[in-house]
Amino acid sequence: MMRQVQVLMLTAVAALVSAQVAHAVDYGTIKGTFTIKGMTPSMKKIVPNKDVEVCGKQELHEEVLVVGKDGGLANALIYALGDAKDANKPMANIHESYNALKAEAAVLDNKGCRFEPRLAVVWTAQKFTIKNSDPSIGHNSFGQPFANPAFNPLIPAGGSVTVPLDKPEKLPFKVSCSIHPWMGSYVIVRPDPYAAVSGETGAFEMVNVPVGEHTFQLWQETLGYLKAVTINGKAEKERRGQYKIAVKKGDNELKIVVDAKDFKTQIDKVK
Amino acid sequence: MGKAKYWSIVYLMVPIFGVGLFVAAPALRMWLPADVSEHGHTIDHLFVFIMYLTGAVFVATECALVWYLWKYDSKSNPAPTKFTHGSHSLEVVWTILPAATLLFIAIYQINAWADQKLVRRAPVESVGPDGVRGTADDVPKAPIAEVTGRQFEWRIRYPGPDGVLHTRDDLLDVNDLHIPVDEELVLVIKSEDVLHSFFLPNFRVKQDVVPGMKQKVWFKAVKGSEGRSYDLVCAELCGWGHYKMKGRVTVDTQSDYRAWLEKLSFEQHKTSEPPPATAEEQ
Amino acid sequence: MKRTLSKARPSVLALVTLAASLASLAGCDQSSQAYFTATSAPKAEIQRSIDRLDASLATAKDEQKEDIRTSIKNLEEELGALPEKQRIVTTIVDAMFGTPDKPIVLSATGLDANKIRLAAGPTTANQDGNTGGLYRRHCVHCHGVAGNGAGPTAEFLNPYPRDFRHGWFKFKSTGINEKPTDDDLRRILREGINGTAMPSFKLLPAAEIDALVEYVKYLSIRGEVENTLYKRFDDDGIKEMLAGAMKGGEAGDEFRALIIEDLLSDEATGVMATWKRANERIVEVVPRPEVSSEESIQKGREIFYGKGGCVQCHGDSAMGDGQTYYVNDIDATRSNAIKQLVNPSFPMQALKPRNLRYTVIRGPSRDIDLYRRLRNGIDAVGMPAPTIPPEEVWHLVDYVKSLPYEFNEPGPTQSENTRAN
Amino acid sequence: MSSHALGDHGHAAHAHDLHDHAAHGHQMSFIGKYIFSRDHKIIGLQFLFSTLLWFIVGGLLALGIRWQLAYPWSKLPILGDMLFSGEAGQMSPEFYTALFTMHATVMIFLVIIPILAGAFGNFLIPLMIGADDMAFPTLNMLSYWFMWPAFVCFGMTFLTAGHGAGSGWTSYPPLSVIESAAPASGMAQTWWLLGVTFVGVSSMLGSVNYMTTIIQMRAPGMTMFRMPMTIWGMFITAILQAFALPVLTAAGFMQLLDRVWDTGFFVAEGATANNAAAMSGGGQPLLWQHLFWFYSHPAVYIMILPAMGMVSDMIACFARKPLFGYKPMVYSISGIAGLGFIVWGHHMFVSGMNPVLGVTFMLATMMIALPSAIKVFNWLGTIWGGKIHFTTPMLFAVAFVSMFIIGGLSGIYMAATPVDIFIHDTYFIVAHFHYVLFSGTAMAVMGAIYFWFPKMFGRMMHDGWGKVHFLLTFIFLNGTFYPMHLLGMVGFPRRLADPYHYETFAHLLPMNQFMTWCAIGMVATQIIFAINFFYSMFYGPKAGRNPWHANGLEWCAPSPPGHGNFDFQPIVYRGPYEYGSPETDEDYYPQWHPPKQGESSGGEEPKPH
Repeated sequence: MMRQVQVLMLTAVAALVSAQVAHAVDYGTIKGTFTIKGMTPSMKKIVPNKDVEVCGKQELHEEVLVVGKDGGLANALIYALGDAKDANKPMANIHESYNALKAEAAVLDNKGCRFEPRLAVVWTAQKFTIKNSDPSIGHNSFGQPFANPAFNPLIPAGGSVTVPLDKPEKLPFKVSCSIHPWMGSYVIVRPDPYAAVSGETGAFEMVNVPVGEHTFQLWQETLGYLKAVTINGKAEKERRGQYKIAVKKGDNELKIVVDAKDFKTQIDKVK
Repeated sequence: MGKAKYWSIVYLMVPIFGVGLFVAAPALRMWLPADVSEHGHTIDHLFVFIMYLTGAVFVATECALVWYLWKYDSKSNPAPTKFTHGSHSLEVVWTILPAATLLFIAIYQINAWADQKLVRRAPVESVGPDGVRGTADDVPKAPIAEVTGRQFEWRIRYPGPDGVLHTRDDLLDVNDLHIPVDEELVLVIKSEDVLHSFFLPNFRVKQDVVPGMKQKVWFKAVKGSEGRSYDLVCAELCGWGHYKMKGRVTVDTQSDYRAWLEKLSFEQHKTSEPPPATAEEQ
Repeated sequence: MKRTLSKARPSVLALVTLAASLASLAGCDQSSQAYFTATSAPKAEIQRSIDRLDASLATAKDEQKEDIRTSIKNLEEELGALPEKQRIVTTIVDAMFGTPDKPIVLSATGLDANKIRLAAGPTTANQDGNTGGLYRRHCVHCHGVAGNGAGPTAEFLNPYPRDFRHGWFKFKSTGINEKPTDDDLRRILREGINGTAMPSFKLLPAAEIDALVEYVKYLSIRGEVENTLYKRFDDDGIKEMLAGAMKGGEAGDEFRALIIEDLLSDEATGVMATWKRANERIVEVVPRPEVSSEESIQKGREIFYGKGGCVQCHGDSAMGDGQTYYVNDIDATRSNAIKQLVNPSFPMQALKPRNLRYTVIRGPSRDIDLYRRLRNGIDAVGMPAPTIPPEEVWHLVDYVKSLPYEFNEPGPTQSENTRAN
Repeated sequence: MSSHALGDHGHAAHAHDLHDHAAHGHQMSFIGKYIFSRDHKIIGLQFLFSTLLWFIVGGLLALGIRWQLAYPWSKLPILGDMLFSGEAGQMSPEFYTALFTMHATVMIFLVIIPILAGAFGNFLIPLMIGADDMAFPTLNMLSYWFMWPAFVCFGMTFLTAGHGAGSGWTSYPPLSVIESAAPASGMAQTWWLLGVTFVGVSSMLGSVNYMTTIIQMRAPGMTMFRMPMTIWGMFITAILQAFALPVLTAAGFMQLLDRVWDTGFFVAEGATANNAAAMSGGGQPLLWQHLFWFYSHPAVYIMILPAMGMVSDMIACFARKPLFGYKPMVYSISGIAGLGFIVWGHHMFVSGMNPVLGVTFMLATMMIALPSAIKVFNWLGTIWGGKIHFTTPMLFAVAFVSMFIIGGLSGIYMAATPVDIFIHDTYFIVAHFHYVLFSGTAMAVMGAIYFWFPKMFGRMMHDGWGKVHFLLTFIFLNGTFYPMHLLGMVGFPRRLADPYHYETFAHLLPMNQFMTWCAIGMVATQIIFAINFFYSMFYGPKAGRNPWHANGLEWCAPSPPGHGNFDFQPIVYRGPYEYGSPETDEDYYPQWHPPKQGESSGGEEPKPH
């Protein structure tokens, strides 16, 4: 009996303290870019051999490495690790601006016989929905997460399905479509919303990150861990692609440069 | 060289060991396997009958051979030998005697063959076009199951509650055929790919299965065999896994047989399974 | 100069052949270790990339050629490093799991050493038919000593036998990407897999089947660990650990313990964790809706041609004439599931959706098995699950079961000795 | 002795002619003389050496089978690691099927048939009937050279995937036709069919030649009923081959078409294996069995009749007594041949053939036992009252009789249809045909090699070692094959790589191990034979023209005979078995000796041919 009371009291105190701390925390925004240095191979064009009437409408390319103008590297991933030792631990503080996101589902769309987006970010607090926006053809989305149960629903044209992904994943997992074998995408499930994917130009934005030094994971689908990068002009190496980055209040600029040479062998192997 | 005739002893060993091994065979468990079918004893009887007959001829001819070799050796028989080109009457005797014997065997066994191979028909009561109730006796007996040989297993299909094969209520099983005791039964045997042979050593049944043909076999498990299982062997080369094509025939009492079918049906249609912790299938 | 070379060649060839055959003779006793690495998928994969790049050289533009040459060089270097990689991985895996003749059962795997012992090692038979070496008596021809699905008979079979090293299994009560339960494996062994070359071992004693189930799990775990080691070899940390584990003595033991901890026991990703949780991942079978079977079949038909989307692959006629892919065509399909299925040296095999008009359904065919398959999809071959409510899956089961008989109601019975239809 | 016949018939011109031939022969190059020789003796020896070589191959294949049956799935000694590394050195089941398929194929098509007809037929026919060569020497050469494509084809089957054809020597479709049913065979089955076709062509060329030679080229006075039994055996064999073989060749082509061009002679509609596409088919698997056995049953007699002939000659010679019942012997051989054409169905009693048809075949089969019985009785009659010399060839010849009794009697079990239901495709059958073919024919062939070796090479083989060879072979062969009867009684099926997982057969393992060690002993014993053979070829004591004091015409030619065989024109005065005739002081009375003054030759007058 005594013990239970003690536990209760302790919990209450802890809650109070944490609330206080939360109040004290400042937040900054990371505005960054992924750039690739050097020549990169061009991506092969895909000629669909199935459901051509739908899939043949738009041009399809391999997407293992998407490079925008001025060497912007698209679909590169950065996410915060709440604890460098335990990747599944969420960041201690999550800004309240993210609360609205909980109601919004993370979506992976089958559109034009490709996945949109190529890399979907899911916060465990969110629902995860797979959609099929293509007319008249069905798609299946075969995902093999590490911690969550695998899924492989067949989604009829215009349909959608919600897949439970409530455990954080250390790394993105692949989602593919068996019917259209060229289709592929990745999904990362995080315990916090601090994850961002670079857009076509290589730019990304991560808002309201707690101020302080955090460990960030850098990842790209072909290279996996970005083991050697230049961060804001400084060459760095880390075997698991985890870099310590200090976040200041206000805007933080983060320029991440990856050497094209690292891609070559990997892409050749995948192709 | 005077000892040359001792070579005939080598040939003497043939009938001695030849007969000896057959005498010892039952003790070595190398005899016809236990027969549990009704018709099997006619086959066994024929086998043993031929064995005694050929055994006698075997011993007689081998002994004659050895005796002549021993007796007419060149050293112990230096005297002028018999000079003959043959004997017409002897030829006639040893043509007619074996011919008669062989013919006897041939005729003696025809019944057993017919009994094994000719189609079983069951009398079926029906009302004829003239409105008279009668018995039709030319209706082939309905099969109790269909056995399909396939590389490398025996698929078994019971007709299910409606008694007709190849309908939705068929019960399927693999390698494990159950039959009721003391009932003459018909099996349809088929092949899906290549030749197989449906061989039940203990029932003295063997029938090749030919793709594109339906074969039927008949047998009746005798009382006393219930509750036991017997090997089902593939006896016609069917590919690399020929040796793997092992099945089992279990003879059940009528009630056990019905229970078995029910269990099969239950397994087939059940919609839930106990959790694995308690599902020790032993 | 040329002439002397060509003259020398046959004799050199003969010598090399002789030496090779002598070496293989001499290797009779020590080669048990080599059995486990009879196929080396990474090597074939890299070699394939090199060949492809080589071929592309001819059509490439001049400015690309240099790049391609560099790539080839890099890949060749990787290929060159492979034997060393293989040596280390094999040594570690052998140290952890033993050889086929003398398997080691780590407590971390939770396997039953007695059962493994009954299934492993060379076949022995005695007069009562009792045997040891069950795996090599019954399974090795197809599944191979290493469980790599590449026994001598394997390449002649359609579909190819399962490669246990990936831990993929098709017919199970658990969800996709999950391991099968012991019961699932036991059922496959007992019933065989209809429509494939996997025969039924129903007549083996229960204890022998259990031993084989355990050994399949052993091979699977062993293979998964081996695969993981390969994948993570380039990771600096694991490389250090591996180098450490190669050492003898206590230092080596420590490193090996670390690897075991890391690869087998890790709660989230360890190989054993996935096996241990199998019983918890059994997919629930909901009660059958209470409608007449005809109605259920009709509803199933609607789902099949409608929202179930089955028709897309199984075709309008349900004869499996929708989509087709190739099992080991790495270029054609990026799906890891399919890519890892088979030995890349085997000829390509079409992976076809089933013809549902055959009376024989591939795999276990009890209602409950069909339900699970239609509810979860089929692992490893990429059959997706229809997005329909769980109870409606029963309609689909009923429809699929009725398909072989849909237009094929029984005709007049045939008389004997006539040709079957 | 035979030498006194020389000079008596010194037809100068003829002798000169012969001499010319011989001289011409000496001038020929090595290749002309030994490789592309048209001399029947050289061709006979070519056949002999080739078939003995394949005999070794077939024997080793048999050891592979025996190893698996004695120690199933244990590591195959020597070859295991080389061939089956993916399987820890144990042989694969498809290799086992290839083993027994190729063992039978090699033994039947490359050993027994060519050693009887090709080796001994070629060597003996012209010599025994007093001809200087075959009727068609070039055809004869071709008949040997058509064996080589067959050798290559059968050799190729070992080199393809799975190491050999795997449908049994009977090549029953659909297994042999649907590629996906026996994919391990791959191309091997096609090579196999081609090989059989070439063997067929070779045999056909030979049989046409033998028939013509025997009918047309007999020496003056050599009437049909003065021909030795060997020649009768060869003659009837040639007829059998000429009439039965085309059926197999045609059927073989049909199967080849089924395999290569997807015709459907032997495949049922819709048959499918290994998930391959269903066959369009429309054919009948049983049709092949009918066509195949229409040849292959007579082939069984092709494999024994010449042996019976040679045994008759050897027994009469070493019993120093005329062959008992010469004409009944001839009639029974002819009877066997005639009936041999209408008994093929006894291979198909459980095949699904109409059971009523089975009864007819059963009756014919029962009747074919009769001539065999008559032959045995006549051999006994020959030995009875003889003056028996226990030479090596005689030991083998008597072994033939003794073993043929077993093989013949066990045939009656199979002829009895209900019994056949049980023993069909069991080791009882294996025992039966090994008793006929190995214990029978092979014994006769070994005896014949010892017997005619001096004629072939002009030297004697070592008799002592020959007897050792005989004794060990005789013991080991019975140790290997006799227990098979017992296995068959238990129902032990043929062609099973691992029969011991059946409860019914598990206890038969120790017996199989015993048989395997006997088989190993038997093969090892043949090393004695090989050494004796090759040593004697070069260093054996020189043999005269007629070392056995035999009556046949071949013994009046030089040893070895030169080109053209005879150095004088032999004229035949009497039958071949006038041993111990009261008309002469010696215990033999060769066919070529003119009758003593005032005595009749005991038969019709010799008429020049």
